[in-house]
Amino acid sequence: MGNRVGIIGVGQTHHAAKRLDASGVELISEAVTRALDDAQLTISDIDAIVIGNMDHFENINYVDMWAIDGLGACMKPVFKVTTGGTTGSTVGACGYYHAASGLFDVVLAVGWEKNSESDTQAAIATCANPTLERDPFAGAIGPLATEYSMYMKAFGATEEDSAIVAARDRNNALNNPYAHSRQAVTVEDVLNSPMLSYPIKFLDMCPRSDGSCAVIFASEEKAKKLCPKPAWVHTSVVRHDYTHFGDLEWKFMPTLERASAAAYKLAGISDPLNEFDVAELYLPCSTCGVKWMDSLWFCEHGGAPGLIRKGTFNMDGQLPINPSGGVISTNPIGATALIRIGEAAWQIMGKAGGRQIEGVKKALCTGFGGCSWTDLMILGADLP
Amino acid sequence: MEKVAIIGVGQTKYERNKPETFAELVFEATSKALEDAGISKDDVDNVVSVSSDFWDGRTISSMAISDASNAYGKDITTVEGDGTFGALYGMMRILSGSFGVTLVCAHHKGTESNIKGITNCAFDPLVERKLGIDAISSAALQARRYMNRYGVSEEQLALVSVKNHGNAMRNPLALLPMDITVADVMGSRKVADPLKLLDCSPVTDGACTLVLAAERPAKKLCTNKKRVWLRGVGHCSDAYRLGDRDLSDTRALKDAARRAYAMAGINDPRADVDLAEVYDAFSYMELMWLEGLGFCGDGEAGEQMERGIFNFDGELPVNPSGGRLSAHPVQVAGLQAMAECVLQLRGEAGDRQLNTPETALVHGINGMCGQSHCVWILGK
Amino acid sequence: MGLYEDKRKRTHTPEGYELLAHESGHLEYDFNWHLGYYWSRFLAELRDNKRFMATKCPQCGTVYMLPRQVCGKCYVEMNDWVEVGPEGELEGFTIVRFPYVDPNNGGMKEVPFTSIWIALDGADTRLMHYCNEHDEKDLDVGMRMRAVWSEERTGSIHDVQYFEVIK
Amino acid sequence: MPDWKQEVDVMIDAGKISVPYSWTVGTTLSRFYCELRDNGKIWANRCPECGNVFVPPKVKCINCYQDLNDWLELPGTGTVETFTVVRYQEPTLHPRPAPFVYGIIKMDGADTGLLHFIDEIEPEKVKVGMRVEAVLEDERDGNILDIKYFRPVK
Repeated sequence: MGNRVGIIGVGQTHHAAKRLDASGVELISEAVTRALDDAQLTISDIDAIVIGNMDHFENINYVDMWAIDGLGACMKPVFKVTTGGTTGSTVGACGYYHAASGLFDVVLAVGWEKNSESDTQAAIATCANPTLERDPFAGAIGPLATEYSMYMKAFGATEEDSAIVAARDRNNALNNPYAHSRQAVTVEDVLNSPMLSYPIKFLDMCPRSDGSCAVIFASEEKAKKLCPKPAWVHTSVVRHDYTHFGDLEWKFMPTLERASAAAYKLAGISDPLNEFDVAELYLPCSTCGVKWMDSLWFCEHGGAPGLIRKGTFNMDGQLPINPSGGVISTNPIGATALIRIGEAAWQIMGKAGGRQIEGVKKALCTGFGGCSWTDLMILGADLP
Repeated sequence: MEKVAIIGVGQTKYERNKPETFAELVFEATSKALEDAGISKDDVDNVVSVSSDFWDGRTISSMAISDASNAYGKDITTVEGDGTFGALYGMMRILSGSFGVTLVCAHHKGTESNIKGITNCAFDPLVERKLGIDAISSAALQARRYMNRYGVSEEQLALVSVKNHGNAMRNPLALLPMDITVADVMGSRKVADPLKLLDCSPVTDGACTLVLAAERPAKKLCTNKKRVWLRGVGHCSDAYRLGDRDLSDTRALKDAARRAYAMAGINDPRADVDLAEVYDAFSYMELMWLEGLGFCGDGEAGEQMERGIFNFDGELPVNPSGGRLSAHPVQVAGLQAMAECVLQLRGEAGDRQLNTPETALVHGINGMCGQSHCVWILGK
Repeated sequence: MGLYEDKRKRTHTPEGYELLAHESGHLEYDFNWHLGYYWSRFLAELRDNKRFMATKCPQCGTVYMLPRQVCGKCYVEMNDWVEVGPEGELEGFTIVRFPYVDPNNGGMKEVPFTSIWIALDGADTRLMHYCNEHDEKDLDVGMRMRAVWSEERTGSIHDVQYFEVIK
Repeated sequence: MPDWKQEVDVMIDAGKISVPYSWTVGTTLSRFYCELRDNGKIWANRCPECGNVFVPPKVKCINCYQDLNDWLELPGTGTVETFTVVRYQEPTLHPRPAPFVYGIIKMDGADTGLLHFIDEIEPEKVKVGMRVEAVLEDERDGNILDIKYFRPVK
C-alpha cells in the first residue's frame, strides 16, 4: 500500500479578467510563493512539481518546461498532465499520486491560465473533432443549456432555481478577496440579466479569468511533521467516459453519478448530504448547481429544486456549497478545478478567512471538463 | 516498496502517413498489448494516455482516444510529454495502492503536422520565439557547443547514425532501416550546421501501449516469462532558456540517472546494464546522453563509439531497435524504447535479439535540447 | 490571508514602466488529419449516396452516430454498418449570437448560427450539426427534423447543409 | 482487415488552427523592453543570494527562487558561446531568409547567454569565442527584435 497524503499548503493569485501586471510565469510564481508561505516552506523543501494548463489558450507548448522559473523547478523533477477543463483536478490528483506512491514526499501541484491572452471560445472550439464537430460546436454553453431545459421539463425546476444558485455563489464571492467577480446580486438581477442561451443568462455563467493556484501535497509522515492540521486526501476518482460531444446522455450527468458513487464507496460515505460539511464544486454555470445535486446523490432525481429553495446549500445551510464563490465568480480554466481542492483544503485547515465554515471535517471537490467529464476528490480533517 | 511489472506491450508499425486516426492507432496498440499480456479489458482498472494538444492539433488531445484506450468506466488521465513520463505516472498510480493494472498508451502522428511551427511554440513567446528558433536549429546550437567543448568531430556524430540505421535493418517495425556509411551521413544535405539530414530523426506516426501491473496481479495474470520488472526510475529538469544552460552540460540527466540507479541498486552502470535505449532525436544526443548516464566520462562517448563499444555486437549495445533516428514518433518514443527493452529482456526480439540481457536502461527526454530527462531501469 | 498586495488594477510597473503586451498577429498551424477507415467511409456515403451510415456494436447493439471503430462500453471493434436517419428528433440546440474567432481561418465566425444535437432515427448517440432556424421560438426539444443536402458534395460534414424542421 | 476497409479511400482533412494571441509581457520583462525601446539599453537583474545576473531579466532566480529586485545596465557586448548556420527556409517562422546565423551570446556583465542573430559577417567565418556587440533597430516596438542582431566587435 502507498502513503496516505495530506495537503499542507495552498496559494492562489488575485484573479481577474486580465492581469496586465503578470505574465503567465509571474502569475505562477505568485501562486507558488503564496503556497510556500502558507505551508511555511521554502522551495528547497519541494521534492517534485506537477503542472498543467490548456495548451492552445496561451499557445505554449511544453508548459512544464516553459514554467520552470515561476515554479522554482530548475534541477527538480517536473511533470505535466493536462485534460482540458478538468486539468486543475488532474494536476491535483497527480500531485496526490506523486506523494502516495512513496517516490516523493513533498509535491507542489500548480494550475494556471491566462484566458485574457486568446479568444477563449475559439480555443475551446479546437477541442471538438476538427473534421466532424468543430464547425457546429457552440462551446460549453450549448450542452449545459440543453440539459437544464430537459431537467426543467422533467422535474418542474425553474429559471428561478438556478438564479438562486447564481446569487448564492456570487454573494459568497464577496467574502473571498481572491475572487475575480465580486458583486452583490439578487435573484431578480440574475433573472433580468441578458439571455445567453435559453435558459442560461449572463449572471448564471462563469467568466474567463487570469489566475493560478498552487497546492502542496505531502506524505503522511512529512505532513504530520510540517503542518499542524493537514487536509487529508481520502480518495480521488475520475470518469472520462465520452469521446464525442454527441455521445452525452442528457437526462443525467452520468460521469458525475459514476465518479461520486465510486468515490463515496471508497471513502465510506453513505449519506453525502449529511456527511460532508462543505463542498467546492466545479459548476460552470448555475443551472448545474441545480441539476447536478441529484447526480451527487444528495437527493432523488428531481429533488434538487426543493433543497435549493430551502437554502440547504447556503453558507448557513446543511451543506454549504462554494463558499469561495465558485466557478461563476472565478474561472482561470487550468487552475479552476485545483482552486476547488485548495479552497476545500483551507476549509478543513481553518484558513478560509471570511468564508470559513465552522468545524469542517469532510469536504467534497469536483472538476468538470471535456465532453461532460468528471474528476472528484474527497478531503478530510482525520486520516482516511 | 511494492514491485511493479510490465506484463504486456503492443506497438503499431512506425511509418509515415499512416491512414488510421489517432483512435485507430491506439486501438491497434492497446488490443495487441492486452493480447500480449493475455488479459481482458476488465482486468485493467485505469488508463494513462500520452499525447499532445500541439502535435495532434486538438485541445484535449486525449478526448479522441477515450473509447479506443479502454477507458470507459475507468479512471483515466493524460500525460503530455514523452512516453517514459506516462509510464512513470502509471507506476505511481499503482504504487499509491489505488490501482492494480494500468494501461499506458501513447500515440503520435508527426506527418500530420509541421514540426518546426510546433516546436517553435516550445520557446517563450515573449523572447526567443520571435526569432523563429525551433527544435532543429536549437539542437544545432547544442551540438556545436558540445563538439566545441569536448573536441568531438562530425564524423563521430555520423557513426551514431550509421549504427542506428544499421540496427533498424533487423527491426521490422522501424521506419528507416538503412545500410549507410559515415561518408553518406557527411554528404547528406546540410540542415543547420553542424547537423546534416542524416543526423536528424524522421517525422513518424505510430502508437504503443504498455500494460503495467502491481506484483500480485502480475503474478496472478501472467507467466514469469512475460513479466519485466520496473526496478528504478528518476526524472529531473534543467533551466528553460537556452542561454540559462550550458548546453553541453548534462546535469539534469545525471540527476535523473542518479535517482534511477539508487532505486535499482546500480553502482556501476557500465557493468550492470546490458543494453540501453537512449533518446537519439539527433545523432549528437546519443553521445551526450551516454555520458550523462555515466556509461563513460564527459566527452568520451565519441571515441568509444569509434571503438564499437555501443554497437549491436559491442560491450554495451545502444539502441538495438534502431533508435529514434530510425523511427521518431515524438510522444510515443519513450514507450517504444521501453517496449524494445521488454522484448529484449523476454528474449522475444527476433532477429535483433541480444544474448540473454538481464538489465536494460531506457532514457526519455522532454522539452528542447533535452531540458528534462526520465531514466528507467528494467530487469528480469 | 488577504495580506498580499492586490495588483489587479495596475497599468504600469511600480517604477512607472508601461505594462506591455505582445501581439502574435495572424498565426496559423497546418494539419493534415487522416480520417481513417470509419470517418472516410462515413463521409464518402454522405457525398456519394446522401445517406448516414453508423456503426453497430456486435455485442451490446449500440448504434453509433458518429461512426467509429470501437464500442467503448464493450471494447470490441465494430464492422457492422447500418443506415440511420435522414430524419430524426431534435434533442438540444443553441443559437450562437456572439461572434468569436473561427480557428479554421483566424477570421470571425459568422453569426447567428444554430447548433443542434439530433438523434437520427435508428441511432443511439447524437450527431452535432446546424439548423436553419435562428429563433428560439421556432425550435423545441423533441421536434422532428430532416437533412437538407448540399448540391455540391465533397466528402465533408457540410455535405449536409443543415437540418430543417418537418412542419 | 475486413473487406469493407479495403474498399475505403482514406481521406485527409487539410485543416488549421488559426487563433491570434496577445501575450502579457508582465512586470519584469515590461521594464526590460521599455528600457530597450525607449532608451536603447539592455538591462539585467541580479540575485541577492547567489549573485547570478540574468539577461533577459527573470521574475525569480533559477537557483535560489529569490525575487530579483537588483537591476543593472549591460554594455551590450558579449562572446559567442555557440552558433549555427540555418540552411532551411521557413518563411512563416524566420524573420529573415536562410542562410542566417543564430548564436548564443554570453553577455558581458551577465551569467547567462542571449539567443539572437549574428550578422555583418559571412556565416562561414563565425567562430565560437568571437567578440560581438548588439545592433539596435532605429524604430523599436518593445520586443526582442528591437535588437536587430549582434555583429563582430571591430
